[in-house]
Amino acid sequence: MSKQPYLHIPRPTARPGEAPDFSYLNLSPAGAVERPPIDARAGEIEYLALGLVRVLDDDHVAQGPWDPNLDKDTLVRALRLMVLTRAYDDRMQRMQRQGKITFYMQALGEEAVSIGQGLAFEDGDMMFPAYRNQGLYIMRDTGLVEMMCQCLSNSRDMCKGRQMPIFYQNAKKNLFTISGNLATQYPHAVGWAMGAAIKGEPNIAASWVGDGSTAEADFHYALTFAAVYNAPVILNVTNNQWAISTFQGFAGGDRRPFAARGLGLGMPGIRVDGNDLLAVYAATRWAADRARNQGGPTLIELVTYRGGAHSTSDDPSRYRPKDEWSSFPLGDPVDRLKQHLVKLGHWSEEEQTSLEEEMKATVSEAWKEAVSYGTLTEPPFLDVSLMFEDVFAEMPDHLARQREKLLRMRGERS
Amino acid sequence: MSKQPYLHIPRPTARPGEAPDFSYLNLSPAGAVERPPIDARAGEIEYLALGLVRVLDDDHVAQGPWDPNLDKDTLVRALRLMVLTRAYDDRMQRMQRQGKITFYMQALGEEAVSIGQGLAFEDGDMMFPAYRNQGLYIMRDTGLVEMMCQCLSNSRDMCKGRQMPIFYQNAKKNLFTISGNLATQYPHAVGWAMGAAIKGEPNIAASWVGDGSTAEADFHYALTFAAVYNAPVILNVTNNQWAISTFQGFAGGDRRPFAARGLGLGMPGIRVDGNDLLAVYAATRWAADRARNQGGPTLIELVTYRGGAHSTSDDPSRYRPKDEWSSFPLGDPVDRLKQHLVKLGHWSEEEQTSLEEEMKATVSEAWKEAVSYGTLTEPPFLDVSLMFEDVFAEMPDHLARQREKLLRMRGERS
Amino acid sequence: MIEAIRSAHDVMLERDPSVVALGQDIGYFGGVFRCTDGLQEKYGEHRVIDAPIAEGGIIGVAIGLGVNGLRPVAEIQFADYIYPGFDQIVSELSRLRYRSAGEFFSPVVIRTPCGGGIRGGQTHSQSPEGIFTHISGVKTVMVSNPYDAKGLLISAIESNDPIIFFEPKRIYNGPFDGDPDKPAVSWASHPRGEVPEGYYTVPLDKAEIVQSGEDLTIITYGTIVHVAQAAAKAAGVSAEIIDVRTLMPLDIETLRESVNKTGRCMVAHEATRFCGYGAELVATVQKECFWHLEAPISRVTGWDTPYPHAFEWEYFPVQRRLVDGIRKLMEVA
Amino acid sequence: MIEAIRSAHDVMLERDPSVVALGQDIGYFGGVFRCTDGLQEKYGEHRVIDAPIAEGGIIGVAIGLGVNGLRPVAEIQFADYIYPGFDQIVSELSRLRYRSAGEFFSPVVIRTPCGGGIRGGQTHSQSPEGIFTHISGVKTVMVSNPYDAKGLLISAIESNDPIIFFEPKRIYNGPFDGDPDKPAVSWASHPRGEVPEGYYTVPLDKAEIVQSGEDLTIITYGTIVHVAQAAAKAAGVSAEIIDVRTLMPLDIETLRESVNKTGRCMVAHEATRFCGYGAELVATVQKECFWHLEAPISRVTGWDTPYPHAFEWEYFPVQRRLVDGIRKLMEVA
Ligand SMILES: Cc1ncc(C[n+]2csc(CCOP(=O)(O)OP(=O)(O)O)c2C)c(N)n1
Ligand SMILES: Cc1ncc(C[n+]2csc(CCOP(=O)(O)OP(=O)(O)O)c2C)c(N)n1
Ligand SMILES: [Mg+2]
Ligand SMILES: [Mg+2]
Repeated sequence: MSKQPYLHIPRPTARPGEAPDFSYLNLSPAGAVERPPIDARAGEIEYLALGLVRVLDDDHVAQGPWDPNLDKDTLVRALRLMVLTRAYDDRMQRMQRQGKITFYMQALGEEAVSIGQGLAFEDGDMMFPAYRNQGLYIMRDTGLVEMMCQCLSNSRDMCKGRQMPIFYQNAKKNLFTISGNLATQYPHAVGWAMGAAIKGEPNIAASWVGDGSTAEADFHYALTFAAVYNAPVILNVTNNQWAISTFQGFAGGDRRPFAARGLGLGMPGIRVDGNDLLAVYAATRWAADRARNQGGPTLIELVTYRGGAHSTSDDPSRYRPKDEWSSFPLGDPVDRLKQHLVKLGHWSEEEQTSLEEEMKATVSEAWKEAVSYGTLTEPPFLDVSLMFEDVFAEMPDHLARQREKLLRMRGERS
Repeated sequence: MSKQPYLHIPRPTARPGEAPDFSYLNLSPAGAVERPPIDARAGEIEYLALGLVRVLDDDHVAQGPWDPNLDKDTLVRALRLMVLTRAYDDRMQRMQRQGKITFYMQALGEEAVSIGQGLAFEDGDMMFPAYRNQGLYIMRDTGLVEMMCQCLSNSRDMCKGRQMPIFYQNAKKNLFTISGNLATQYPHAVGWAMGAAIKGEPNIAASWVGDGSTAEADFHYALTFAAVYNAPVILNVTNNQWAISTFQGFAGGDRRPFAARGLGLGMPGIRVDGNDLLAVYAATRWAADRARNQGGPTLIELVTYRGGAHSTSDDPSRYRPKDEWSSFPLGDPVDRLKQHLVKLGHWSEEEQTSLEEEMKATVSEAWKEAVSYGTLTEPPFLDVSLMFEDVFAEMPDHLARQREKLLRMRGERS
Repeated sequence: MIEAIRSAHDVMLERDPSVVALGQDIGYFGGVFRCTDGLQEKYGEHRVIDAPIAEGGIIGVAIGLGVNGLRPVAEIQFADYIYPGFDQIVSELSRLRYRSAGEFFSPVVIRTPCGGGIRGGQTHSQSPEGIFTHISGVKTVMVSNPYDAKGLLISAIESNDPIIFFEPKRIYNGPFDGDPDKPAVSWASHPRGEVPEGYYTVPLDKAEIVQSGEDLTIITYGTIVHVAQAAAKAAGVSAEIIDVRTLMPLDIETLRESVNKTGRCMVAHEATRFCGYGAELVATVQKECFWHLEAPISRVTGWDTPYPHAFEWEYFPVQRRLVDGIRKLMEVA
Repeated sequence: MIEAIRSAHDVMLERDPSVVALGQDIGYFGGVFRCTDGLQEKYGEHRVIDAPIAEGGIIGVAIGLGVNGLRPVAEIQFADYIYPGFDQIVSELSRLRYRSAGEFFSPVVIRTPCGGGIRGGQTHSQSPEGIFTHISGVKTVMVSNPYDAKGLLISAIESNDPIIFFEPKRIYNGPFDGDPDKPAVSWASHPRGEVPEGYYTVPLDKAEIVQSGEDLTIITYGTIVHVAQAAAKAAGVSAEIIDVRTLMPLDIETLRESVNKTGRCMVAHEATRFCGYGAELVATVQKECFWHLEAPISRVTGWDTPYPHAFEWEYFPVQRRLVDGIRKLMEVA
């Protein structure tokens, strides 16, 4: 016995007032990580969890075996969707500040996750998103107005007033309802995927959690069941370095990448540059193809950075350097894709400026329409008796009586 | 898309009526696995989780770098404790069959786990056992009579009648109370170890779960917290191949060893021949030394076989070949240690026979004494008012009233 | 009752290809209580699925199966082990339909053996129904006989609402009249012990008047239904005994009518008393029947302690305790 | 009330080196509600510990810390997120002392903000106290003002029993009289808003008569204490208002005396009604005070639905609903 007992407490590399320091991030150069065939054995591809799959190099040129060779239209579509997501976030964040909505969460800096991954799935694949995956709802055409109405809890709210802002759903487009409880959607995705396999249907499922949420039980359950039944599911960890005020080390991220969490169960992991849309797309596509061919589950870690506050209730300047994001070595996903398109000769700064204007206008227009359906304080309002519906498939007597009571008290029934 | 979607359901290699088949077990020869220094970096010793640390070879000779070089006295002590555990189990199992106790669980075939590991700890180290670790209670001198009285729920029951048989505790000897809920003790051990580190005390903690129990949330919590805080704790998985009727594949064991479960968190794992007392001791000692020197947690998988039924409520002939145990390639831990001692010239078959007789007699004697303190059906009984004590530190009014009521009804109070 | 539950599975697995069962040891082995015996062999390992030992995972995965159009019947091996799945039940299963305004739901049935009387000690004896009946969005059932068990389980599997389905393990093999000294009896001679072979249902929103009477009303469910019948007989009173069956939603009408008639009411259950389900029964009855009550509503329940192994029969609301309760209630002038 | 809670931590971290706090974001950041602001800086990162996002892990590890002689104060960021830790609370924390006949126990306090009224929607508004009060072996507290919050939290930390400590977040920054249209007020002018600096305790087994009265008794706790006071005033009745404070064990004497005096009783809480804590209050009071009751005991509570974002004030038992309830109760002849 020699060393003094001592409890290790993880510490981020920089706190407010200190210089940002991302030296802890293990980066591979673009193109450096091999791309195995989709039927490679799990034991042979552990390197995918430890390196960093990147396609775009520092000069914004696509490199190496993971280059998905997307055509111009797809690349431009991706850029448009990312810019739209950012414009939407920006507007909603400001609307919260103005008191029009009660709460908001941006995906600032993480847009390539939802858009890049979303593009890699088939329409029939079922998504179980986390709260920072608004991009998935946007790209599957949920409609900005519908999404805004949800945030407004107004007369057209898809949730009928029952959820806080940002907890969208879209059953028609195979987008599950978002939960306020972290990670609970993970086993749902595995169960859904098991169901598809039981029924012999070719669709796969995907779900997302944040780095911090990997500590929850549902993360473990999902990985275990996915591995045991070889379920056709993609489980994603959006590692944006922070979980409110705690950095990813509090979920064990400073010892081993999150992508490695399934290795002990024989589940392949891929660690991807989450701000490189091409890499995100390519890794997801690889995992999707694998899942569709009885290859089972894959855990994908998307290395990115939470550019904004955790939510409108948060103040990150209390716990991290103000300029941390601008030092993040993987940059800004929107900017990187734009630069790539420019490099390819498909795009210009002018086009970018007008795209941003266009998206801003689109969002503004949608907002105008959305508020015309009411806000929490301006009519038209949702019918209050909706409060008692959908607790069960049919309303039991006790709820009908409670509804009567409330309506009577409000003078809406005699 | 080529392959037909299909849900994989794990299947054991043999069912009743089929020939046992342990080809799935990945075995290293004795002495084959390297022994790293205790301060080796986690990333450099992943091989420990994948191989199989063995010391005793097929000729019962100790081999290789893990040989702990235990002296004769220690080896004989270990043998005595294993034989005693087996004799105790045998008697209690029969007493259950005769209706003297309501339930029992044997550790048949797994005795080297508790005894081999138990020998590797210091007295001040805190144990958080599972229900098949009776050997730990035996070796830390809980007293057979005390243990039997617990199983009998009699007037001397350490639990005051509150637990089913086998749920022992022994605070004085640093043995935690066993829970009926699987795996719940795992985070307790981590918390206890964190507490020791916070206080600057040199003791470490250890806990055990079965292969099947690794699927529980508490397994994940424990590994996560242990890794994040680098807690001085040893987390053990007793892989006895079965969890009631489901084989270890239903916990993901047919893809990767359980010892590998922490690798994705940067926690070293050691896979050990659980029926080789020398290997069990050596691996545990290595992990304990590491933990005591700020090396943090280790996950140890003990590969063994559940020789008996899951419990007295179980009938394994319904789900596994009757002769599976006798084909288990790692043999019987008692026999192997005996053979080793014989090989060393320290022991003989005659001594073994008389040891077995002696232990049987010891157990018989203890049983006679234990039943003299009553059984569930024979006095002396525990005072029924004990039912209302220890719910809280002091009895609140409502429990005092309930106690009064019961006693009044039983005519014990006026 | 085991055979009735097995039969309900069998009928539904046969009728509806979307029904799947999952749980620990329920597949090849047929369940530790044998409630799914032979069903994996009959329907295949994709319909009757052995699961990892992870209650939260079983329920979480069942939700996902349900969202994908299947009808999962999940077994939790003992009600005492349902707690690791509590978050998935409360935060997800019970809330999906509401929070998504009906776009999503998952018709999961969670079956689990509950209650004591089998020397299971504190971790194999609990009756946690009162925790679930407080959760909006999930229905809770506790059965008391084979006929109901099968009919209610079929209704539960067909329901589009999530349901927690409690099976008192003490009466798996026969009714229990609350006298532990008497020899065990089988279901054979019980009027509800006989179970029709095929498909039938028992409604999920109706209490059952097990026997009608004039002197007092005993409201109960599960094992205690049988204890109450024996106790009423022993006490020599004309008791109206109500088996609540579906605890949430509660069939208030049946309770109200009965207590308004008898003027006296005793509530009995095996679970601990404080904040147990009985508290809601009392609160409801006192509100609905206040002007008819001739005595305070009394409760006979398990004590507010864990279920102790040695004192099983001192803990359990045995016949004698119910008789005592009935006498006291009848004494009130 | 935030400052009161912070101060209770501060006092106890100072007095007793075995006290440690742990929870998500409570360390460097000082907690999302700032209840531990500055304490990590003052006492070090081994005393005020940031934890992974794993409620079950936090509670499980806290139990282990407690078994090793520490006094852990665990924060669950929102009561809505306590469910993943439910198994550790029910099966371990509450049962350790009992099952080991007193050889082991773990004096964990679990603090958690509860209740609605801050537009938190269904996952930041729940009041799950009724689930915990049913569990034998754990005590449950809900505070209603800064003075009590500090005194009760200190008592809880000193107690050798495990305690679930609910803090209604709506009144973190000031009392709330149940009229959402009025501007928010601070604690400054409230008689219990002032908190003494150092160590003091409030007992863990006594309800508090907040105001005495003659016409009826209102039994409540948490935020609704303030709503009840305003409602009684608005209804122009002389109400005796009881703040239960410690929900389990319940101070029955105080309730009995009051209701026997007034003859009328209303129970009010924010949680859903069915099988909520109010059911136990009703059941207890009807039993204890039956012969003095002039009207059925009524309950004013949250509805039996999840807490909807848009209808927050239709769900919440607002002043108007309590006034209505009081009037109806007084009308009964
Ligand atoms: C079960 C549960 N515990 C705690 C919270 C409170 N909470 C909301 S977001 C959050 C941080 C999540 O961090 P991470 O998983 O990294 O996701 P990110 O916000 O970075 O996208 C916490 C603790 C919650 N919503 N649910
Ligand atoms: C939380 C919980 N779930 C289920 C059970 C029922 N059960 C008791 S032992 C057991 C199997 C455990 O298998 P394993 O972990 O491999 O341990 P072993 O019995 O093989 O030693 C099960 C499912 C339980 N006791 N606790
Ligand atoms: Mg994050
Ligand atoms: Mg096992």
